[in-house]
Amino acid sequence: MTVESTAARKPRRSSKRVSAAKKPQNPEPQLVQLLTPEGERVQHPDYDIDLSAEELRGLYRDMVLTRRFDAEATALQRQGELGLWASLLGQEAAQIGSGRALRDDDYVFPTYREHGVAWCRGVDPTNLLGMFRGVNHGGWDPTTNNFHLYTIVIGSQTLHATGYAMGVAKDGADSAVIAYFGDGASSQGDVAESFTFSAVYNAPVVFFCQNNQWAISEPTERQTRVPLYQRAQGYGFPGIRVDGNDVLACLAVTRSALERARRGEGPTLVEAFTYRMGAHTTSDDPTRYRHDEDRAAWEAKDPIQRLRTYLENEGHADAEFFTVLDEESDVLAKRVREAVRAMPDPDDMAMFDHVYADGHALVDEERAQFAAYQASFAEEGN
Amino acid sequence: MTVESTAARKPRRSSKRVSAAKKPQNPEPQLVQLLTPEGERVQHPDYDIDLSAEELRGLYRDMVLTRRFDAEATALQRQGELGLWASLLGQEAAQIGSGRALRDDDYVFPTYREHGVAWCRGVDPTNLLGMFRGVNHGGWDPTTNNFHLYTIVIGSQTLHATGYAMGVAKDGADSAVIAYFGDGASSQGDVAESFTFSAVYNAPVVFFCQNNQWAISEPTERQTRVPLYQRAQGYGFPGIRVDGNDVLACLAVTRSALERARRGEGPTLVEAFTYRMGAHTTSDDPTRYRHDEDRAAWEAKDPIQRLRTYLENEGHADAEFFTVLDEESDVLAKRVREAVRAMPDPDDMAMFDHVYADGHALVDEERAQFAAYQASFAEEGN
Amino acid sequence: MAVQKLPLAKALNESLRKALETDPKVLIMGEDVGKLGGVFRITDGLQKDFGEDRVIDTPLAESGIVGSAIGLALRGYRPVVEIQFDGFVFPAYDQIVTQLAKMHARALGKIKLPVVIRIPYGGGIGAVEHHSESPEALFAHVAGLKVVSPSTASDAYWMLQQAIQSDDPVIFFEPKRRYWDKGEVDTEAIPGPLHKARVTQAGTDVTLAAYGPMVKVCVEAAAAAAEEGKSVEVVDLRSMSPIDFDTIQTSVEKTGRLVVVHEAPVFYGSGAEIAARITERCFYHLEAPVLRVGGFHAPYPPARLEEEYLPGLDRVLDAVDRSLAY
Amino acid sequence: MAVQKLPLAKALNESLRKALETDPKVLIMGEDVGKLGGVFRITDGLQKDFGEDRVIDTPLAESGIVGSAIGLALRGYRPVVEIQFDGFVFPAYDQIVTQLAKMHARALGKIKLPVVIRIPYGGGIGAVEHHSESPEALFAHVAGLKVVSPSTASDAYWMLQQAIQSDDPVIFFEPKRRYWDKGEVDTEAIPGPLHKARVTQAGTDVTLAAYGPMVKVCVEAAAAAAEEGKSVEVVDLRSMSPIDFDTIQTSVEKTGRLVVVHEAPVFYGSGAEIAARITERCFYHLEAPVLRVGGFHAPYPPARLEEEYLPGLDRVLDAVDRSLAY
Ligand SMILES: Cc1ncc(C[n+]2csc(CCOP(=O)(O)OP(=O)(O)O)c2C)c(N)n1
Ligand SMILES: Cc1ncc(C[n+]2csc(CCOP(=O)(O)OP(=O)(O)O)c2C)c(N)n1
Ligand SMILES: [Mg+2]
Ligand SMILES: [Mg+2]
Repeated sequence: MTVESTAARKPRRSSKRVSAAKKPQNPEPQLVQLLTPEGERVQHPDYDIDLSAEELRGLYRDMVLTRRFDAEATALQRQGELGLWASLLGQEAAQIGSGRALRDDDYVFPTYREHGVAWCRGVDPTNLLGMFRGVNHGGWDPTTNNFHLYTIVIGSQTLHATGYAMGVAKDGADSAVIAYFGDGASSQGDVAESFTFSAVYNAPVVFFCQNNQWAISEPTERQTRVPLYQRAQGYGFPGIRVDGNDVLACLAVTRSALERARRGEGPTLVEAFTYRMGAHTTSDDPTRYRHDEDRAAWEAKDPIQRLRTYLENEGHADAEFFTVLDEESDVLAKRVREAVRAMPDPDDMAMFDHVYADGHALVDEERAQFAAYQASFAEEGN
Repeated sequence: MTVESTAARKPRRSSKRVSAAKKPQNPEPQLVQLLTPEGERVQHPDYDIDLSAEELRGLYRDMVLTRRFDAEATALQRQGELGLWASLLGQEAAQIGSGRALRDDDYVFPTYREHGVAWCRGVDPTNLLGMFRGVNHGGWDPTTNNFHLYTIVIGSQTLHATGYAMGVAKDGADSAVIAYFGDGASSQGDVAESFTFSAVYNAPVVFFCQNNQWAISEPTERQTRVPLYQRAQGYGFPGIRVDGNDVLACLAVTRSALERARRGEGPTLVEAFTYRMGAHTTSDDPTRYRHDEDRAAWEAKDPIQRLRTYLENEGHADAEFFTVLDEESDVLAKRVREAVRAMPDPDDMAMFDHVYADGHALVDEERAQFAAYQASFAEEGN
Repeated sequence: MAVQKLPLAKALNESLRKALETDPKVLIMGEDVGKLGGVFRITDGLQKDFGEDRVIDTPLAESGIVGSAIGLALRGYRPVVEIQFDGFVFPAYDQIVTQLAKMHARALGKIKLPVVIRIPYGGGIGAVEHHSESPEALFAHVAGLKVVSPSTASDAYWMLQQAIQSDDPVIFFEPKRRYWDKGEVDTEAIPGPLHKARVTQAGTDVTLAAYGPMVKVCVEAAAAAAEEGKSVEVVDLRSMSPIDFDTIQTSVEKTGRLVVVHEAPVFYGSGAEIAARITERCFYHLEAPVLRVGGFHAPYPPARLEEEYLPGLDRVLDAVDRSLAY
Repeated sequence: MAVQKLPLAKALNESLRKALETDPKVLIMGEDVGKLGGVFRITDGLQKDFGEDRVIDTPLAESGIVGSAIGLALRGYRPVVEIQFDGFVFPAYDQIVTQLAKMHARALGKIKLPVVIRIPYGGGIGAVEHHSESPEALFAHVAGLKVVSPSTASDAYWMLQQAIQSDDPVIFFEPKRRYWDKGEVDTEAIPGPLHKARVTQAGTDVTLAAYGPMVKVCVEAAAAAAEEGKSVEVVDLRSMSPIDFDTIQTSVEKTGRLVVVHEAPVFYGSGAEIAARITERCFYHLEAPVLRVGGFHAPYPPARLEEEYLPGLDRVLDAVDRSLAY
């Protein structure tokens, strides 16, 4: 089954509230694109989207605030407030586009870089910083926003997503599940097994691969010799490559994949083709392994700039909108900064908490011993 | 890249020493077949083979002797001489066809069922029985016949084969490597990782999947919803499905894949579509999960019978050939029976041998302690 | 009738049946658990009665099985996973150690992982490689997991019930060579705590501590020793994480001597943990060092050697004698 | 110049360089080991000098890395595999335990598996989850593997040479928080045996046994104790499988007291094995039970808690005092 034939089944909405695409000019036919790097709306035979000016401004706002939050986090790491930060710079469209395609009852399994998706889910950005500051391993309740904790071991979460989706299907719900992973992760056996399980059980899950072309220092050629979206076909479900810097295309393609899942047609692999503009994390030094030219070429494809051009050209946003948004960004940054600085260290005893739900004799014993040991210093006045 | 385009590059040999195919009549276009269940030679646009009568008789002999050996092993298990046996009944063509495509310098990584391939490699059949009798975990030197030990943990050996093939390429040799695995194994993450590694490093390895349609009690639908040969494409190398009960097609397709590997064009996945005629092992009871009708349908596709029909129809073998072969079978069976019965139990102390190549203080200590402990009974006259 | 005499395997089967009946969220997952009923028939008849939706034949991929079970648990299910043999749990080890064990803590308690992983373990059935191992220490070392093993049909029934009811991940090691041993099961009993050891046999001279398949050997050893006038106490540990050190301590304070017996290799095995901790707790009570009887530091040998490899009656008695000789 | 003062990380780098120079069959494999030189720069410059064919960036799949390394070893190569962090070794655990460890024995000695798996391990660097673990016991329990860990730059250099030369699979645990500690390395020395412990510091009252990152802490503890008039002997074990019990025994026969220190959780950790065996060997010499200082039975905590979690000077001294109090 090809992607195209599947997508074709999707009812097409013909009314365009916002300006229709000017002319098709997709340089790579495999790549779904609705907004060119130059900010021009183009059409795709199988995917379209129909958004109000307000919705478009909303996507723009999401991307800008996410980027600003991300930059602030990077700065906080430089200032020593965080131990580490994994920036999403350049991947805002992939994350906001896919994140905004989700319904509240859908469930998200992120990697460690999905700050934009977290934003869409309503997770307070400061909560994301706890693990990078070293005060916890995950600072939010996954069930509140249906947004699972960040998973660090590469690829593991794709199986959790698959199992969760199997559960959704068992429940007879029409929710969908989305699993994020990277181009590097595509090599992990767990990801392959999640393809097998989801296909065999026809689980309502969307595999969203952000191919940012790097796994730390390794280019995608170290993981595959064909485009990653093609991986899905051999497992019996569609794969589709979308311009990961085009928020409209990411939204449209993810929405279509989610609808497919809801209809009981099983998994889809979406490969969002994008670029990691920054270092892998703040610990990384990309000058050792990649050239500045690549980065420069991708700067021209910036996801935020192209939507801004479009908004401005079409008159969907006025100067005030951008000014207000700048202020809003500053407020967000300030709030995050202050919240992180105020974030208390956990209590020493916290390491004994939640090791088990039903308790464990040894943990109790060790907690008591450690408390007594700590207390002995207090007594000595140390 | 499709299988067809690759195969087409192979120089075609036009001289047919033996009868040419009569008429193309392949029921399933995806399935490479050169000899129908009725024993008729058919042509395939991309694969052909050109064998002398002697070679054809050789393949027939291999299959018959393998089957006889296998039957004898099953009998020996029933008689209590073996703890377990994994019969290859029905898979003789897949194993002899692929096994006879190999050169001496090629290297084989089998599962636990490749008795026919072992036969082709010149491994003494009685050596295969040691592990099933419980006297060792592998009774042959893998380097003598370039035939690795049986691997029981499903799928693991596909990675060993990949690594070995990477080594072959590093050495600049034009040998190839073949990894056997089953339809069930196709779900293991290790198999997927071996696809990734072999594709990325362009390793000269052929993945030979015997899809016998069952993984113990689970039909192939529990592992995949599309034919398994298609799995390869998403990893960037060709996959091809061959009639696994057609020894000529298995030989032709494997040979072509091996040549591709030798030419430095990387891995190929061959799916030999066949049927496990017996139980999974002698411990298994297939009546619990599958119907006799299926088996009956596959009996009509028997790999040995179809070649016999062809040999007889074409006059490539006379009655004497079959009589002599029957006698040879009896001799083989007798030799195996006697060898197994004579197979000594290992020495008690053998369990301490070869745990390490360079020794280990604890093993030495435990060996000495156990020897002293054993000796204490001798002293007591126990 | 509440009290039945059942083989251990059947007790497990009945326990799974009860769990499926009682809680619609309980699922059975694994290779061949459906029509075949598992290679040991522990899930026999369950798919027939509860359907493919609750008793699920999985693809042949252990990481996938445990990983998807985690996802199902996050969705509110209580998966009971079968690993076909001890030696095949390792492809799932990463999911067990890095995800299943740690996710509750990672989420600061906000999510629970009620997943049971059943593993038939141990030797003595004449099997080929990878079918006879005892990897319990590799799980007990990992915080976040609980590790138990029943030795009787009754414990098999009840401990599995309790494991399924537990909100923590439990690695449930089944003594496969005792599957066919019969014992009385009272399905209306009120079971004791899951992680409490039991004094199976009272004695005064030496304590034998064991779990799973070795309990029977120890009980037999106690009987043999009794004939020689030695009074041996046998403690069935039942749980390898947590370990009920109090019960062992009480016994050792009485006997002054302890021998720990397990099939797993001695080196870094559970006997080491017990020896270390009991020595600390009972330093002034011990008349002899804690001795350990177990597997050698070697791969589990081919079947024709397993009788020598496995700790049997004689090796246990030898250790009892050595302990008493101090 | 044969004697240089090098950071431990650089000593490893030099050792790998030497191995690549000396033996054309030596290969380096792992994630980011090429241009980046590894996240800790242990392989810095090696790909540049020895080429992509010998220093191999691999796909992001640890099972694949170890599994293909096994295949390369079967072809006659000597792969030195880098696992990026301790917590990421588990996807490879199956290949390590069921294949790498057992294949030599399975083949009755006919094939050899000279594979080294380098794992930066332990905490103290303020990292996120899975980057600070000490899983050595999970390997040492497995027959067929050797497990070592250097504590100094010199040992790093020489033990890695020896591990690569060994025909057995060696799990080589690198104390990542000591990577930047400098020490003298004599590249022309004749090293002692790989699996022999070393008395780092002589003493008479208590023995401290440790390895890898905790040796430094123990040496500091010995110095602090000396100020209080306590004479502490420190044994650097260097090898966790095999363990050089003779050296520990000799020390304990002198001091009568032993404290084992490691970062890994105490429960089922290497301290348990050492306590059990040394108690057996030195039953009449021990004035106090063997005490253990190590990690708690909890997942490695977030960075802001690691100072409390990790056994530091005070906890070691506390154990020394408790031992002496017997
Ligand atoms: C199993 C495992 N191995 C190694 C790592 C170390 N590591 C963290 S991120 C990363 C690269 C991931 O690349 P990709 O999947 O492309 O995601 P990206 O970071 O580009 O978003 C690696 C190797 C890990 N976290 N888990
Ligand atoms: C990792 C692992 N899991 C489970 C098993 C138990 N097991 C042995 S054979 C088998 C089925 C294999 O099916 P398939 O790959 O189709 O090969 P076939 O037996 O049909 O030749 C299973 C589940 C195993 N050997 N290894
Ligand atoms: Mg990436
Ligand atoms: Mg099969």
